[in-house]
Amino acid sequence: MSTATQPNIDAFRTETRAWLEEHCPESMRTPVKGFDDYFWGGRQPKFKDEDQKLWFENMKSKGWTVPRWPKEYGGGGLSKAEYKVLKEEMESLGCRTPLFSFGIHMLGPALLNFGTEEQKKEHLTQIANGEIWWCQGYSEPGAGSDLAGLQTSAEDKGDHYLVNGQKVWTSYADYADKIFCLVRTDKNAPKHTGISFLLIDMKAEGVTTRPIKLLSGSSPFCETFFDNVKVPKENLVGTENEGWTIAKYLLTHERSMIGNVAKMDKTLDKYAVDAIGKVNGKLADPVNRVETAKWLIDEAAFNLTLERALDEAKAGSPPGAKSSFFKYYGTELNKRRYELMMSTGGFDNLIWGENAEEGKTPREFCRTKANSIEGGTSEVQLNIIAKHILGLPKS
Amino acid sequence: MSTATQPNIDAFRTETRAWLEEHCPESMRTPVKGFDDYFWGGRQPKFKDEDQKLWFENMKSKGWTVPRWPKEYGGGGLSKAEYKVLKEEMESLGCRTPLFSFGIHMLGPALLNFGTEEQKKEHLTQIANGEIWWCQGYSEPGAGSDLAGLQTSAEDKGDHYLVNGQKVWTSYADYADKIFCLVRTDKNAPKHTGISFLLIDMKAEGVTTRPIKLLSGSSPFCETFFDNVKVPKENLVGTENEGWTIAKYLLTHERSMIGNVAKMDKTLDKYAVDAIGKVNGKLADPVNRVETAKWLIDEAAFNLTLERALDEAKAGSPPGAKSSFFKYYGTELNKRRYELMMSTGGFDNLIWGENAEEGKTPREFCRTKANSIEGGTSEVQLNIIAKHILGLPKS
Amino acid sequence: MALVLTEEQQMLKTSAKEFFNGNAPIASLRDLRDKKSEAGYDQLVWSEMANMGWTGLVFPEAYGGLDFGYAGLGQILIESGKTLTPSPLMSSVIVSGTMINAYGSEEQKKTLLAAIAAGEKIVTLAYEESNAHRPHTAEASVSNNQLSGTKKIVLDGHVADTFLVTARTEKGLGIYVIDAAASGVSVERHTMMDSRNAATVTFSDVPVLAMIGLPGDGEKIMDHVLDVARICLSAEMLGSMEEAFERTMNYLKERKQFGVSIGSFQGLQHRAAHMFCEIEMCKSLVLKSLQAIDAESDELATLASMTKAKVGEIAKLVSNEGIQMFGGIGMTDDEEIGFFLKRARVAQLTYGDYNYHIDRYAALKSF
Amino acid sequence: MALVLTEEQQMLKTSAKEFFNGNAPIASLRDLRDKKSEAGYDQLVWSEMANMGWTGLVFPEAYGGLDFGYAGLGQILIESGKTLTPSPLMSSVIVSGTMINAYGSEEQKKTLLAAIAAGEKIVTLAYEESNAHRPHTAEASVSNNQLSGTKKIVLDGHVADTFLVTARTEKGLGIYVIDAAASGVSVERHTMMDSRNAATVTFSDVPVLAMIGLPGDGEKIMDHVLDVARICLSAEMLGSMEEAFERTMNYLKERKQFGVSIGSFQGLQHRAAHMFCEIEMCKSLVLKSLQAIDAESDELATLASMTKAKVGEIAKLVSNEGIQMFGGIGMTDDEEIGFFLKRARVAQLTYGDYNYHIDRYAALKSF
Repeated sequence: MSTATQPNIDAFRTETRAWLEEHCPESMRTPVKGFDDYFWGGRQPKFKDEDQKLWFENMKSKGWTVPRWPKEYGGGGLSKAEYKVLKEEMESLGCRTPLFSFGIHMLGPALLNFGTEEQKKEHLTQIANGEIWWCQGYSEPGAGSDLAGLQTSAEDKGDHYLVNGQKVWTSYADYADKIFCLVRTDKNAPKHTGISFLLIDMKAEGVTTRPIKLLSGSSPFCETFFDNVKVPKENLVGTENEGWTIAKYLLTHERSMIGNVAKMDKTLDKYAVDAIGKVNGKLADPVNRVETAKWLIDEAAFNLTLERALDEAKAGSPPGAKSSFFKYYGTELNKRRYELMMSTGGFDNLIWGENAEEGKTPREFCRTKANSIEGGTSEVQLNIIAKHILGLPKS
Repeated sequence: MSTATQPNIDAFRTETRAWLEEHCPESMRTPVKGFDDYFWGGRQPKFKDEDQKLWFENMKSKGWTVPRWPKEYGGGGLSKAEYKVLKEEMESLGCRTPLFSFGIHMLGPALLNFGTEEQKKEHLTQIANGEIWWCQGYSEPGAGSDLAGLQTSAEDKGDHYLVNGQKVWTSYADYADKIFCLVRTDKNAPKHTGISFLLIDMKAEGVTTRPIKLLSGSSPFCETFFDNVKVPKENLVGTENEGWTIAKYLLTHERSMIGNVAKMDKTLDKYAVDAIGKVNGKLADPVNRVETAKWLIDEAAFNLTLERALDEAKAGSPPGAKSSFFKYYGTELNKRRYELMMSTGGFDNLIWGENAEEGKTPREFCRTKANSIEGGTSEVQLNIIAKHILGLPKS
Repeated sequence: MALVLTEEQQMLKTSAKEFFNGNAPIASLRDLRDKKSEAGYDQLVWSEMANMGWTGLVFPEAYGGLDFGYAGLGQILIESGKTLTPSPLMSSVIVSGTMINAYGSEEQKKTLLAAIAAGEKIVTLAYEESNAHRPHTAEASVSNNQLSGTKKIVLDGHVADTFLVTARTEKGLGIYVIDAAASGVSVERHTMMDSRNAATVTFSDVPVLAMIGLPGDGEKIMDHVLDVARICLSAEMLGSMEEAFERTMNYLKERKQFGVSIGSFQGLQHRAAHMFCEIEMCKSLVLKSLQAIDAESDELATLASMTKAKVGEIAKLVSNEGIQMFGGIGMTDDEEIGFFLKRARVAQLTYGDYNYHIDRYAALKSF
Repeated sequence: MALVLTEEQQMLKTSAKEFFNGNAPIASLRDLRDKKSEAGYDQLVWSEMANMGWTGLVFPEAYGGLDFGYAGLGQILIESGKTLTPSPLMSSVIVSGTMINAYGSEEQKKTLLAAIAAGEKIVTLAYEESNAHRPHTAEASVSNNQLSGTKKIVLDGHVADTFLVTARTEKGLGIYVIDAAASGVSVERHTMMDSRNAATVTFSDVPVLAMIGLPGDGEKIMDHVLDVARICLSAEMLGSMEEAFERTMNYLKERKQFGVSIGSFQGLQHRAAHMFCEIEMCKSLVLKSLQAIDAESDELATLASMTKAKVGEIAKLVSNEGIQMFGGIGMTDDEEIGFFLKRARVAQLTYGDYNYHIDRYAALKSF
């Protein structure tokens, strides 16, 4: 990769800004609102409008759908410093991300680290170009927190694996072209050592999906079933039976992405004042007032702690198991926020209606209950903190 | 034992009341205030005054220091119905309990169930007559919740045991004449099966005690040390190595006695109003107001639940593991009360001073922290509830 | 009174349990929801309930009732809470029936109460106007014997035959009887998060048929009737939390992770044991409060607020823990545990939430 | 400003840690208590602290200070919190010193502040009159330049050389300088539950030496100075909870029951992990707030209330869990964990407790 000196970086910034100014359509500089506003790529790409397409094509031509990937795989080949500049300039103009994809953030790193040259050439390029929509197949109904307890089997049939089993929580599996999966290739080995990392075409015979309806209504999640699916041997990533190494690598990557408490349009105190009103200058519901104050203080403390961790990282302190701590505290905080909003919002928040627009808050409330389950339950995070930060002995 | 018919019972009530009226001095009909007001018996009995002595002697003459015990062991030989009458009549006159003793409530039941005829004759009679002050030696520094993990050893030396080890939380061991102990008589057996129940004279050579000071100040608790103490073989109660059966019997007996939330002179809302005052008819501290309301509701719910359990028991439903539930909830409730009182009472409750009168509330507050430790920790109670009531599997 | 059920109450509880399990399990609620049932409840189940006398259970025999008492009715509610069965029992029988029985004229009892007791008419109280529970205020008013105003969260409002409507008068709150079919009544049905129904009802110069009590009696009447409703709803919520807890405990025993039942993890065991204790507290409060209705206790208001507050709090705890302990599967619509979460939130806000009753309790105790 | 310590602050923290561990461990506090020390703190330790410049750390060089900033002083407080070291740092340096530095006259700075900074004089603020924290009200008053009134919970009042005393004036609160040796001053020393000292001080027509600010400035001055004090005390409390937590974790690893370390029980592990997270929150709030003092931030009041509320709450949690997890041994006076419980309760009530600051925070945020 190139190393950039300061004058080079300044030049890069000027160029980049000029390029973005010229190539990013005005409508692509507004915040995304719904699922429609995201471009996901795939064999049958769906663009919402011409601007979206143009923006994607422009960025693709620079390799900037995946700015840090090497140019030979369709990437931008940017250095860390250049990438930082690109992000800053896009942010300052409000440019949308041109391509959303689990391929970029989840499969890509695995292939870059563990893939063969052929696999990188083929798959990374397709991801960079938005040609394949990938989905993820880790979880199984019988293996929740115990991810390594997975049972989907891939039997060695000489030139191919025969895959049988079921995956769950496969986001957008009903749209995706391909799935990257953890499968069991050795039933007799200890559970962490018989797992392999496999790429499977969703159009292959024997693959079916079924969308999952949640408490909160429809969801991007699916169940995905494999019934005697033949998968070519070359679709194995890394070494057979050593897929757990890849899984662990990706899970660490994933966990650090969650736990932020989303900023809302309205702070909780404003929400409460609007919904409940004041008496003598104080929120009319004294119990709610205390709970709201407590929540706001915790939110501020949490955001300061994120900031501190970032500053500590800059100063050279490794993040360690802190991602578990942010995951735990952040998701519990978000659940508390919605619990409070349900209490604050009163009767209006009880109306569910027939579509997600009408019952927005109660549906979001229901959805938050999964925050402390998905991506590792709160209990799993607490176990990790107890063992890896506090050094308490295994139970 | 005698069985009493209704006319007999009515006659017994009349007699009893008349006897009490005649034999209970006026000063023994007032509530006890401090440690001094209790008569504990012992080799060097200490009476506070003549009235206390007279009342004790009168009751002893009837065998009513232990009304339900057989007459041959110095008891009153009363039937269940007669005992109920005696209790009611004493309560209605406000008569004090004439003799306090761990011998009555803790050792007595063990001897009645597991003692030899000789042991009953000797020890029960001495207890009934207030001649021996007994203390209890179960806990050890290394064995808290894991009572059966005790290490104090009693080595078989033919005609005697040689006892070595240490007991802790032995209440009034510095006053007591004798101690009933759990000791290990077989080091190689599984931990529950090598335990025996032994009676040891505190004056024996090699027994020493040291009072324990608590957070809250001085306490009735002591540490008791055994250094090559010779204990005659006839002091073994029950069968050698089967002492755990006796311990379990006594512990069940003990646990059901605790968990009540003591009634206080002032309800918590009155305490808060007096300490904090009101603004616009409401407690001036809005946070405290909510906490106080929550506590009072929980207190009422707890007392109603005790009442319900009693009513259910009367209706034939067995109490089962419910004692654990009352122990857990009641002690946590009491801790919360004092935590609230510390918050409510403000600066005055910070003053500790030099004697227990001055710093009454903060000392009591400190003392409540032990509520959820002694008599089985809250964690142990929760384990029991999880396993024995909810049927959750062993961890 | 002993805090145990009488033999008759126990028998009633047993038959209610059998009835709801057999005729109205949670699958029925799902069905009503998915088929967008017009009534919002199973009318066959409702007429069966009427046939068994449950709609008239607490009313005098003179008006077709059985004079059996609220402690008995409470057992039916507990059992209906376990199956989350929707019906107009709360809106029509408990709220409107109790109000007319206690404060209605002889004429109103002979007609309206008798029809409620027979399950023939659905009568519902329309009183909330803001987003929070405010039973003592109304902007709605009556002039020239015609009522105007808008009422929110009117339970079963879209199927009601008659409304009891609060309106302000010069003397305070008044309660007016209004025919749902009268001109000027417009009903907007809302499906709530628990799949039950509440309506926004707008009255525009709607002729008043009669009053319950006199102008200015409204506050007193509302307090008493709502206290009964709070206790009865708490009974239903208790049933729901008992069932949700039992299902969660069963799941903890069945579900295996890392080669063992997740119920063997001490972290979950301690939380489960704590919940058990809290549910026991709720049971005692509910039973005591139900008995207090029958005993016409002076403590009714205090007990109602204590019970609704505590039960509301624990209903939230138990339904949240249910989802968390079920994990991913609990988040799916296919698994029934989520229905308890949704119902708990609606019930918790109905007739005053936790915050309202904590505040009211303190006020009743003068602090 | 980055939420990390500068190199200088880190060095100061390290030497403070060494100093307190070496010179003032908890055993010293026990000794002061058991020997009923007249001063209530170790005067040798105090003069060492002065020699190292800590008593003048935050003040201008012109008055003998080092101008180092409160974020640095906070590190000393954190470390002194770990050893529970009593000293007049809070009463004399942080409260009185800050007040005189910010609002005193040049004359007062040259004399009083310089003496405080040198550790030569102990000056303490006397302002509480009721049982709860009420910094804006005073019954004490001044007439003919003589002050009368009674002040409670005057920290280190029995060893103070000079009192700063709040009194009401026609224009609002005023703050008066009073010589402790003046006639009419009577001091009743109280030993508090944390073995530190506070006094009830009665002033009967005591001549006033001077004022800090003008009559009516008192509220503003008190707000600012107490906010600094709240943040600094929170730093000390943070140190205490870090130490109590670390001791508890060590005990969990050492103590064996049922043949295993009790730290292997998941029920305790989850509670420990939760506490860890809460302590991290406190660390961030304390550091941010300390930096805000130095930055003269507009958010000082909000940050002070947030920090004192949160730290107070978690100090209670951690000290309670400490005792519970230590079990029986934790209840004995021999074991030091109980000292943290007692200190937490005193610190939590000083300069406004959790309830006060939750309410104040909401008021500052206008809700």
